This record gives sequence, structure tokens and C-alpha cells, in this order.
Amino acid sequence: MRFTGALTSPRMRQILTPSGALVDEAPMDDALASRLYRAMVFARTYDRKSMALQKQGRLATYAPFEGQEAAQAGSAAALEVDDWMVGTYRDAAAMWMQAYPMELLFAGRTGHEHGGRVPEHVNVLPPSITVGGHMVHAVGLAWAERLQGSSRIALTYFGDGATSEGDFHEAMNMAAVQKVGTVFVCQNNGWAISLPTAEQTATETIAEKAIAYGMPGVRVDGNDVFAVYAATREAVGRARSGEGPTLIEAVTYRMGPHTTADDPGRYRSEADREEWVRRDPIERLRVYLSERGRWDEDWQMRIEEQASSEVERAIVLAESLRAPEPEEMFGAMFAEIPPHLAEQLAEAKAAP
Amino acid sequence: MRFTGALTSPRMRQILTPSGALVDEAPMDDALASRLYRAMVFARTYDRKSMALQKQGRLATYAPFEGQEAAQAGSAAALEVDDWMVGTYRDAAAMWMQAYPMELLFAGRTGHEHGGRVPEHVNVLPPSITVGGHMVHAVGLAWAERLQGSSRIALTYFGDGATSEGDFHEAMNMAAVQKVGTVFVCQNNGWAISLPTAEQTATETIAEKAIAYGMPGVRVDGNDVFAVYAATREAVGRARSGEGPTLIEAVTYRMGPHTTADDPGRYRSEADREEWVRRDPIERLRVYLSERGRWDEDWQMRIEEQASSEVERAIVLAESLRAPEPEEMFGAMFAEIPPHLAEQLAEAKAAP
Amino acid sequence: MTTTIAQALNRALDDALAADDRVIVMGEDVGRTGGVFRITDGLRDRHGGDRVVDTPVAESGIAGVGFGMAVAGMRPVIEMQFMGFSYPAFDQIINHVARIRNRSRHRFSAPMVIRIPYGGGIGAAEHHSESAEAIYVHTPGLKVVAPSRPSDAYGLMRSAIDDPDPVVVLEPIRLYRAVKEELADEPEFVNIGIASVENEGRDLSLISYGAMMKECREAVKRLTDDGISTELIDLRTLTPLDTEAVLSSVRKTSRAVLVSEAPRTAGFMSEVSALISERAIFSLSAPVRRVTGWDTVFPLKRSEHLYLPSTDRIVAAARSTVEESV
Amino acid sequence: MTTTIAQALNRALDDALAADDRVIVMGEDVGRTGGVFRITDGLRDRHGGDRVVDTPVAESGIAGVGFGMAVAGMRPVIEMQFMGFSYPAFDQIINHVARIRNRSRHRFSAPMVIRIPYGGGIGAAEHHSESAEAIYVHTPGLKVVAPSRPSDAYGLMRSAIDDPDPVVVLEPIRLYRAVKEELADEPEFVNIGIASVENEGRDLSLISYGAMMKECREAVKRLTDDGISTELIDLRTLTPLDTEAVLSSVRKTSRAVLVSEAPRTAGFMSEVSALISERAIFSLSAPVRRVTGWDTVFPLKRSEHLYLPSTDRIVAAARSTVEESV
Ligand SMILES: Cc1ncc(C[n+]2csc(CCOP(=O)(O)OP(=O)(O)O)c2C)c(N)n1
Ligand SMILES: Cc1ncc(C[n+]2csc(CCOP(=O)(O)OP(=O)(O)O)c2C)c(N)n1
Ligand SMILES: [Mg+2]
Ligand SMILES: [Mg+2]
Repeated sequence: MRFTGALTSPRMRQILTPSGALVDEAPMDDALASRLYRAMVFARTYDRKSMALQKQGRLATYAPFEGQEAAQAGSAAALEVDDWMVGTYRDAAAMWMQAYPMELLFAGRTGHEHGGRVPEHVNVLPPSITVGGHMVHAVGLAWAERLQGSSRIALTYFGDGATSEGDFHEAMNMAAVQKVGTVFVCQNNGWAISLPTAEQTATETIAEKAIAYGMPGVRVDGNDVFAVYAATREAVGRARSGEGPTLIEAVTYRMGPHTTADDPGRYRSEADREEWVRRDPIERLRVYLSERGRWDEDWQMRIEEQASSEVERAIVLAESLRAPEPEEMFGAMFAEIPPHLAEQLAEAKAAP
Repeated sequence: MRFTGALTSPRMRQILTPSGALVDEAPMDDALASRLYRAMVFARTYDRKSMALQKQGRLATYAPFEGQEAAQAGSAAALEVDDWMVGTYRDAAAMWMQAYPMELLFAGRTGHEHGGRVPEHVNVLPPSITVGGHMVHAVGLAWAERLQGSSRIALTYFGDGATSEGDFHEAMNMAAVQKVGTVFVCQNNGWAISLPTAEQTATETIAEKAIAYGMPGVRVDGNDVFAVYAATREAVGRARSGEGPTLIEAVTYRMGPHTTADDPGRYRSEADREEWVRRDPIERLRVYLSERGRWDEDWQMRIEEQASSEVERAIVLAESLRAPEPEEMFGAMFAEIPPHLAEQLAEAKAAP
Repeated sequence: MTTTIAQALNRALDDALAADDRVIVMGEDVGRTGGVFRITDGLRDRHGGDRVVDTPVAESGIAGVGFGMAVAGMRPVIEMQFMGFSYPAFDQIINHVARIRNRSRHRFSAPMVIRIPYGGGIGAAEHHSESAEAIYVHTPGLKVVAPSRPSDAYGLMRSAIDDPDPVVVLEPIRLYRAVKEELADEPEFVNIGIASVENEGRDLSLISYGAMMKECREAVKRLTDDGISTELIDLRTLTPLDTEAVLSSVRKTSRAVLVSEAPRTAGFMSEVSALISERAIFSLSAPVRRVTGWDTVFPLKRSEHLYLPSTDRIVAAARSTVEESV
Repeated sequence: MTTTIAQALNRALDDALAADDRVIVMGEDVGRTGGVFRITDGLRDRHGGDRVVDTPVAESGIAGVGFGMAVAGMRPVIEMQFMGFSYPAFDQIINHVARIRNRSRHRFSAPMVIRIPYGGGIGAAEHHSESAEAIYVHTPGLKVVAPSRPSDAYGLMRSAIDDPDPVVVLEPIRLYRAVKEELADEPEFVNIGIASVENEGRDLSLISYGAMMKECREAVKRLTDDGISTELIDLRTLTPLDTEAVLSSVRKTSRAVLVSEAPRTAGFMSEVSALISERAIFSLSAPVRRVTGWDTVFPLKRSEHLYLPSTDRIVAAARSTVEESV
């Protein structure tokens, strides 16, 4: 028997077309659709504001997610409030939807460790900066919940680039072997910094990698919030009922640079990007809602204002955090400060 | 689109049945078949002798490969003499066929570093003791050959357990992306020490893991030297002609313990093993050759004697190596001994 | 009952599994076969396959999954089968296990134990004799312990499992069955961070930990016979180091010999030496001397004797330290 | 031409690619975009995509593939994008790259260069400011260099590429564009293993390497103004260490301050201190002092100043060392 990678068509599941037409049953009612629309407007406002703040030197390097709002909002919306989420530097929208406070997202970006201090009831890990290493954490989290008799599951986000790391493989394999309730969401945004997905992997899709683990793999239009939501809801259901993990590939595009330190002009053409402007995740939901009488200019203005003021509130809060004291740096390494760190703290405080 | 692991039947390619019947075209003439038969007899003699020597305390821990002779001999036979081979602690038969001197195999097992000092013209790396890490080496070797305009390819052996390591994934992916001439041969012998393959992975086969890399995967009866040879010859052909890597799963069984330090009674039943006695890789080729008038008791006795005397020769040589001098230990770290090691050497020699 | 280190560790794990539902033992071959050194022997039968888990061969995954479990409230005890196989897990350990408390400013933590059999002397294959503890010691956010006797093995393991932070437990392979001790019916926990003065002395401080304690104990006997009064310190914990125990001993004896089988350069004993240099230099009457492994790969069976510090080497270093004194 | 360290490294790679067909540059984003620090800028255009290769995001794979290439006769120069991302490659580096020569008793070797941008000070995210050189120094079989000026960056990189053994090149991120120097039309190779005495002095030896040299140079100026004659040593190579340079300086000045931004415990400066202790203790008139980073995670932007040794801290340590002297 010879297995090859071309066994299945790499068809991508879509429910809402770029022009806002339904091609399948809508997976949610208008109320939830409106809520997701609003969330995506908030997310884009946050993202663009972050880019602007970074240019002003008020944030450190920033990794924008414009274009990926549906992939994040659609998947995050399928979780219960206390499910675990383990995402990356580019997943602020999803994390915020899972109740990671926006001011903490900003705080992290201003270079303040307080940004990682998630509130007690929020089960979201601070964003992973290393690529790949965090997916196994989501396996351990979900496994522990099962052992403790809870029905909480874990969802983890990662990029196309992360699928090349060994830890992706170990996470997928261990989750599948143990039928752990982990949902793997790959936002395939076409690029890992300067490397196009076609040079990242020789497969046509990321979803088919699931086959190597005996795990279902699904490929969805990542700019279609309905398709992302539907696929994630299904995967979350499987995870929660003990049927095991699922890999979801959300096909999307990073509209901006990798980070504010990156110059995409070095490796990709503007034409590519133009193509994706037409597939904007927010615009298609706007058309849909509008056709159903759930959108008008007024509401748009209102939610944009709400978004701006929420973002503003969060920035003010983040920027008014006092600078971390040496006590906090030395005191956060262990539950109790050990003697050598107490000595070093004293030395640091006495230093000129 | 939803991908699942059950896309293809996990059928296993077989040419020579356990009872020695051809069910497909023989991939080799009688001369080569006889040569391989003889090689497998040598291998088994080496293996059983090693077990005996270990019991006498003349070898350190030994990892026997009885049952896997066809998987190793059939694949190694498909290589050119100067192709690269990168195997593990359990691949002595294959390495020996690729001209790794038997005395060096023994030397390594007596705990003598000289065992790794492969002759200049032999392109076989010393056996990998860590699980998983060596497969990427075979990718680099084959890639380098291509860059240097050579047609040499690289073949790497590993077990079912090794497929769970991140490095397996990184090796497979990088080889596929770069269409490197590497042949990946997994000897799925059912166990990774005490872990059965069913707990190692949730897929039915190892071969289907190739799909995740856009690489062909083949599953063969690993105790059928014809099937292994045919599959490897094909993969080697692809590799040499620039078509890229292949994953071969040779389904086999470890008849003995994991190593001489292992007690398989703790984790598997004797009944399992009995089943595999009937699928012995050597016996079926004997029947085949015998039916074609290429085997008789006389010849059997002759090659067994040759095997014993070759093994004896190698042991004598390995055991008569003088103990390594401190100079060799300190002198092998760098091309030229650096000052700190020269000092340590002096200190070691002066030590009481 | 006379107990080996192997038995003491087994008992500590058994007791911890019985005492605390959150404890889970995970690793390659730790279940059905009881671990390649039988340290986890019988635990799966007694506590079930859900709590004593045979994992795929994936060290990074084991460490990362253990991390996730710890964050979610479990107390995983993971095993790296040999220290030479712990390197694939290094990224998980340094970048995540050791850091989540700081990254989240105490919101999350990773109370887990990483068991690592270490050290040479059993004539094993390559990678089976490593002593890379310096790497773990140099990683902020980890505690590192290295028992050398059954009571400490039991007591430190129990403390490690109960510790709110990640603890690396270095298990001295060649002492697993070579050191025996009576163990109480309910053995004591041993606090992390406290060295043990095994022998008091006036002329020299001999400082070591883990597997090398055996040779050090023999050396003390021989030195005492020679009239050199030797203070023997078993550090037991490498991080956080009991600096007071080291410094007060050296201040008293004015001489120190530091013994470890790890490669010398930038090994853990460099740290102990630097510490003495910084804080007790004016008490010294001789150079601080390290007796260590060499900066080579740990050799195979036939060369092990060239590598491992012998009692002879320790005794010679101690003697010349005493003789060299100003 | 006035050249930065970044430019000098770029030129060294360019010249090596031109001089030797066996050289290949590999890593994440080193090709089309010229590396996140632009160190490999233009190399792909000039030498082609076969020789300057953008790889998938897979550090262990990059190191292992580079290893295979080196064994087969190439001279790979691989990049770890930041030191914090080199940990997944650690197993490949310690277990294979550093050992194949010994394992095969010279039959095979891995002449390759592992480029690792390291150190803090640019306000980066977590994992982007690491200084874990001690780990590499503690690994037998590797050479480790850490230039602090353009001419050394060029010369050590060329020597590293030509070296028959694996060399880790630590590139000081915050000096990439902060230190400038005239570079000759045909810059010299710089031998591995030789420290540089940047400033001669009588009262104190200030010893450092890599990124901290900038603060050390400032400290020397201030100390000299204060009348403390300071000998400044740039180690340049960490393995093999130029012990003679260290010892002869300390024997002359009788005092040493060692500066590194790595966490203190079991850091590389512990080794230098231990060395001095062993070989020059009777020349010392003051304790050897380390000025280092702390045993914490390297902090984010707003706390960097709490972590990185400042010129002030170095000057204070130097002054008190001189004052404390017996
Ligand atoms: C282990 C590790 N290696 C390298 C990096 C540097 N790096 C940061 S993002 C990135 C690309 C990741 O691409 P992808 O996974 O597709 O995510 P995206 O940035 O596109 O969201 C790389 C290589 C890192 N952060 N961690
Ligand atoms: C990185 C690493 N982890 C763990 C081990 C210990 N170990 C040696 S062999 C083995 C099982 C390997 O099983 P498999 O790959 O199926 O090969 P087999 O022994 O069956 O030939 C393990 C876990 C090792 N050698 N290297
Ligand atoms: Mg991407
Ligand atoms: Mg196996």
C-alpha cells in the first residue's frame, strides 16, 4: 500500500462568501452574529490603535492581526467562559474574547510584566512568544481537567509556521493517543515572517496533517466567521464529550507586517494583499447583517465609538501602571523568595 | 472538508508469504536472494552470539534484533556502497551490510570508543543511541550530497517509538519541503521498550504519517525480504533521481527483549511472540530458495560455519583492542587539542 | 527496614500518590514495566493507569504536558529516562516550566517534579552517564536537589512533590542500590535548601552532592586515618544553595575541595568556588580546588575509570590542599 | 570604511560564501528578508537560494540538518533567530554536533557555525534577551566566541567558519549597530582562543566579553579619571578560554571584577572566578567580584534597567574591590 498526500481534495469549508452571501446554513442567530461583528470591530480598533501607538514609541514591537479577526473571534466564541485558551503573540482578539483584560494585553506590549497577571477566573495563559512550544500545554491543561472530573476543554492557537516545530507533532500525537479534549486551531495566514506556507510544508493544506495522528482535520475559510464558528463548535463538542482532539485550519491572511519591525515588501507583493482585501472578514458579515436589517451606519458609528473608548480606557490603565519594583522581579520567581534571591534583591536595591 | 485518518486501507505489501510462496513478482534474481539469505544467517548468528556474550559479561547492554533481519537486510541491499546510512542501536545487521566492520560493532558494545571509528570509505554513522535525533542527520547528509553534485542518497532507520519524537517530524518536513534524497525506514516492531504501538500513536499505521508531509508512504511486511527490498529500491530510485523522500514502514516484531536489561514478561505475553515465530523472515526465504533448488542442508551448514567464524574473528579483534589511552579521550574532542584539555590530560595522567 | 535509594524513591512516590489525588506519575516506561530502573515499580498496579502513565517517546511533550497539568492544578511527577534524554525537553523546562510564575506574576505556577537519573559508573552506552546539572542550576526558576542516601531521597522527593514550584530531582544512578539505610515507618520530609554536615572536621571542607558522595565518604575515612580532620558536606540541594553551610565550614577549616563528576568548565562547582572566593577569601589558607570530570564526552565502559573522580584523586587533592597552605 | 558589527558580520558571511563553495547559510528568514537583524542582507541575491536557505520554523531540524551537511563535507552556518529560540536545538547541539568527532574518533566531524544573537537591552519581548552562554561553554566539544567590536566580529566569524570543529558565535544584539570601527579592505582573521587586552592597568583587572564590553569601556574611563588604573580584558573567546591572559593580568593587578549579563549562579563568570581562585589566589588582595545579571527571568522593557549591569554598578564594584583590598 502506498499512501500519498493527494488523497482528498483540499476543499475549504465556507458558509458566508466574501460578498456576504450564505452558501450553507448559518450556525448562529442574528444576536450572536451581531455580537461577533461588534467584537471584530473592537478587535480591529485595538489592532490599528496598537500599530499607531507603536509608531509613537508607546508600545514595544507589535504583531498585528488585521485580516485574522474572524479566525479568532469565530473560534473563541465557541468556548465556554472557563475553558482554557493558549494562544500566541498574534491572538489578542481571541484572548480578549475569552476575558483577558485589554489593559493587560496593552501592559504586556508596553513591556510591563503585569500584563501576564490574568485575573483569577480567566483561564487564558499569557501569550506564547516562542513558536510551537505552547501547544503541548493545551494538551496538559485539558488532560488535567479530565482527571479532575471537569468538563473544561482547552483550545490552542498557532500559525502555519508553528506546524513545523517538533512540539506541534508531540502535542498532536499525545492528544490523539490519550483522546484529550484539546482543540488545535491553526491560523494559516500564508506566512511565517518571510516564509510562505508553500515552503513551510509540502502538503497542500495544514488540515491534512491531522491524518498523521488519527485525528479529524478540518479546513475552513478563516475569514468566514460562520465557518470558523461552526467548525470550532463541533470540535469543542467532541473535546467536551471525550471524543478527543481536532485540528482546525483556518485559512486567512496577515494583512500587515509580521511585526512592526518587519518589512513585508522584502518578501511579498502588494498584489497578493489586494486580493485579500476583497475577502475581508468584517465586511462580509456587515453585508450579511445589513441585508437582514441588523446593521446600519448609526450602529456602526456607535460600536466604533464604544470600541475607541474601550481601547482608550485600556491604554490609559496600562500606561498608568507604575513601573515594576525590584521586589516584584525577584519576588515572582518562586512562591517564596529564596535566600539567594533575597540577597540579590538587596544588592540590586543598593546598586547605584 | 474534513480529513480523517481512515482514508486508505492499511494494507501491507507482501511478495513472499510466511510459508514461502510468491504472491507477486520476485524483485530479485536467485543470486541476490541467496546472498540476502546468507546475510540474514550471518546477522542472526551475530545477534545470538551477542546475547550469549552479554550474558558472559563480555558485552555491555545489548539490543537484539532477532526477527528484524529481513527489514534490515532487504532495505540495506537496495543501497549503493557509498550511500549514507544512519541507524540506531538495533540496526547492526543493516550497518554491517553497508560495510560497517563487525569488529567495530562489537567494539562499541564492549564499551570501546574505537567502535565508532568507521573506515574512511564507509558512509555509515555510528549507531544513534538517542531515539529520534538522528533522522534529521540523514536529511542533511543527502542534501549536502545534492549540493555537491553527487548522486549519493541517505537512508535512515528508526523505530515506531521514534516517530513520536519532534525530530521525526522536523526531519520528514524538511526533507519533503526541500525534496531531499532521504529514505526513511521505520521498523515498526510493535514495541518501544514496554509501550505497544497502539499507545504510541492513534493511527493504524506508521506509513500514513507520510501524508502529513506530502511524501509517499509505503507499508510492507517487514519480515518479507522481497517486499522490503522492492519498496526500498523504489524509494532509493526516487531519492536518487531528485523526486524526494519516502517513508517506508516495515511491519515486524522484536522477538527478544528490548535490551539485555529488559524483561518483556512485564509487558507482553508469550503468545504474541509465538504468532511471530511463524512469520520468521529467514525461514520463508529458505523455503523459497529450496523450492528453486538454491538451498540444501550442506549449504546451510557451510554458511552457518562461515557466519560463526566471521563472528568469532570479529570478537577476537574487538576484544584484543588495547584499552583507550587518556590521550585518545582528550584528543578526540577537537581536531587539535586545546590548552585546557591538554592541561586536563596532564592532570589525568598524573592522577593517582 | 533497610532500604536502598531506589526503594526510598519508590516509596516516596507511592506515598505521595496515596496522599494526594493531584499527583500523577508520567514518563516513558514508568507504568507497566516500572521504569528502566524500577523506581516506579508497582505504582501502576496500585494507583491505576490514569495516574501512572506510560507516554509515547517524546520528552518535550512529556515536559510540556506535565507543565499544562501543573498549571491546571495537578502535581505531575515526570521522568526523563536518563539525563542525556532530557535535552529535548530543555526548551519546555527553561522557557515555560521555570518561567510561568514570573510570566504571570504568580497567577499561574508549575508545581511539578522532573525526575532525572544522572551520572556515570554503570558502564552504560553514550548519553546514559551525563551530569549536566549546571544547566538546570543556571536556569532561574527551578529548584534542584540531588540526594545521596535513602532518607534524603525519600524526604527530598516528598518535599519536591509538595513544593509550589518546579523541582528537578537528580537521582544518582550508581547509588540507586549501592547506599542503604534504615528508613523509619513514616520517614520524614527533608527541607529543600539545607545541606547536611555529614562529618565535622577542622582542616578541610570536602563538599559534594549526589553520586560522588560515596567516594567522598571513603576519602574522609582515609584522610582521617592520615590525621587530616575533614568536614564533609553533602549539599543535597543545589538550588537554592545552602551558602551558609558552605561558608561557615570554609571559614572554619580555611580549605575547600569541591567534588563533582560533571565536566569541569562552568560546572556547578565553579559556582561554589566563586561563592567562596567572593565571601570567604580572606579565610582561605589554600586555593579552592575542584575535583571533577573532564571537559570531554563521558566515555564508554572501558574508559570510565579515566573519567570519574576516584577516591584516590579526591584524597590526593585534599592532601595537596592541606600541604600547599600558607 | 566605518563599519558596524552587523555590517562586519554580513561581510564575513559574504566573503566566506565567495571564498568557499562548501559554505551554506541556513535559518529562519535569513534569505529573502536578510534576517530579522539584516545580518544576512543581500546574501541570497548574491549567492543564490541554494546557498542561502530560508528554512521552516524548526530549530532542532535546522541544527540537525546542518550537522548532517557538515558531516558530508559542507560548512554550514546556521542561525538561531534569538538565543531564546536555540533551546529546542539544544539536544542536537549537545548530543550530536559537539560529539560526533569523539563518537567516531575523528572519522567524522561537524565543522559548522551556530550563530546566536544574544543579550538584552533592546526592550524586546520575553525570550529575546537571553544570555545562556554558560550552557554552551559547559558543553564539551564546542568552541564559543563572543565578539564585541566589528574587527573581531569579522575575524572571529571567518575563523569560526574555517574551523574544523563546531563554533558557537554569540552576536551581541545591542552592539550590532552601537559599536563602529574602520575595517580594512581585506580584514584579518582573528584567532579563536585569544583574549584582547584593551587597556593596560595596574590596580584592577576588569574582565568581560560581548555585549557588556560597552559598559566596561565606559567604566574604565570613569575609573581612570578616579585614578584607578584599570586593565580591561575582552575575552572574545569563551571556549577555549585564554587562561593565561586572565591569570597574568590578575597576578599583576591583584584584583578582578568579572562582568557578564547572564544570571549569576553557575554563569560563565563563576568559571573565571573559580579559575582565578585555583591558580592565582595568593596574588589576590581582594575578593574576586562578579557583576552580573540576576537569577531571574530577563525582564521586559520597563524593568530592563533593573536587570542589566550598568556602568554604575561596574564602577561601584571596582571601587569597592580596590577599597576592600588587604
Ligand atoms: C521557537 C521559536 N523560533 C523562532 C521564533 C521567531 N519567530 C517569531 S514569529 C515566527 C514565525 C511564526 O509564523 P507562524 O507560526 O505562521 O505565525 P504568524 O506569525 O504567522 O502568526 C518566528 C520564526 C520564535 N518566536 N520562537
Ligand atoms: C531521546 C531518547 N529518549 C529515550 C530513550 C530511551 N529509549 C531507548 S530505546 C527506547 C524505545 C525506542 O523504541 P523504538 O523507536 O520503537 O525502537 P526499538 O527499540 O523498538 O527498535 C527508548 C524510550 C532514548 N534512547 N533516547
Ligand atoms: Mg503564519
Ligand atoms: Mg519499536
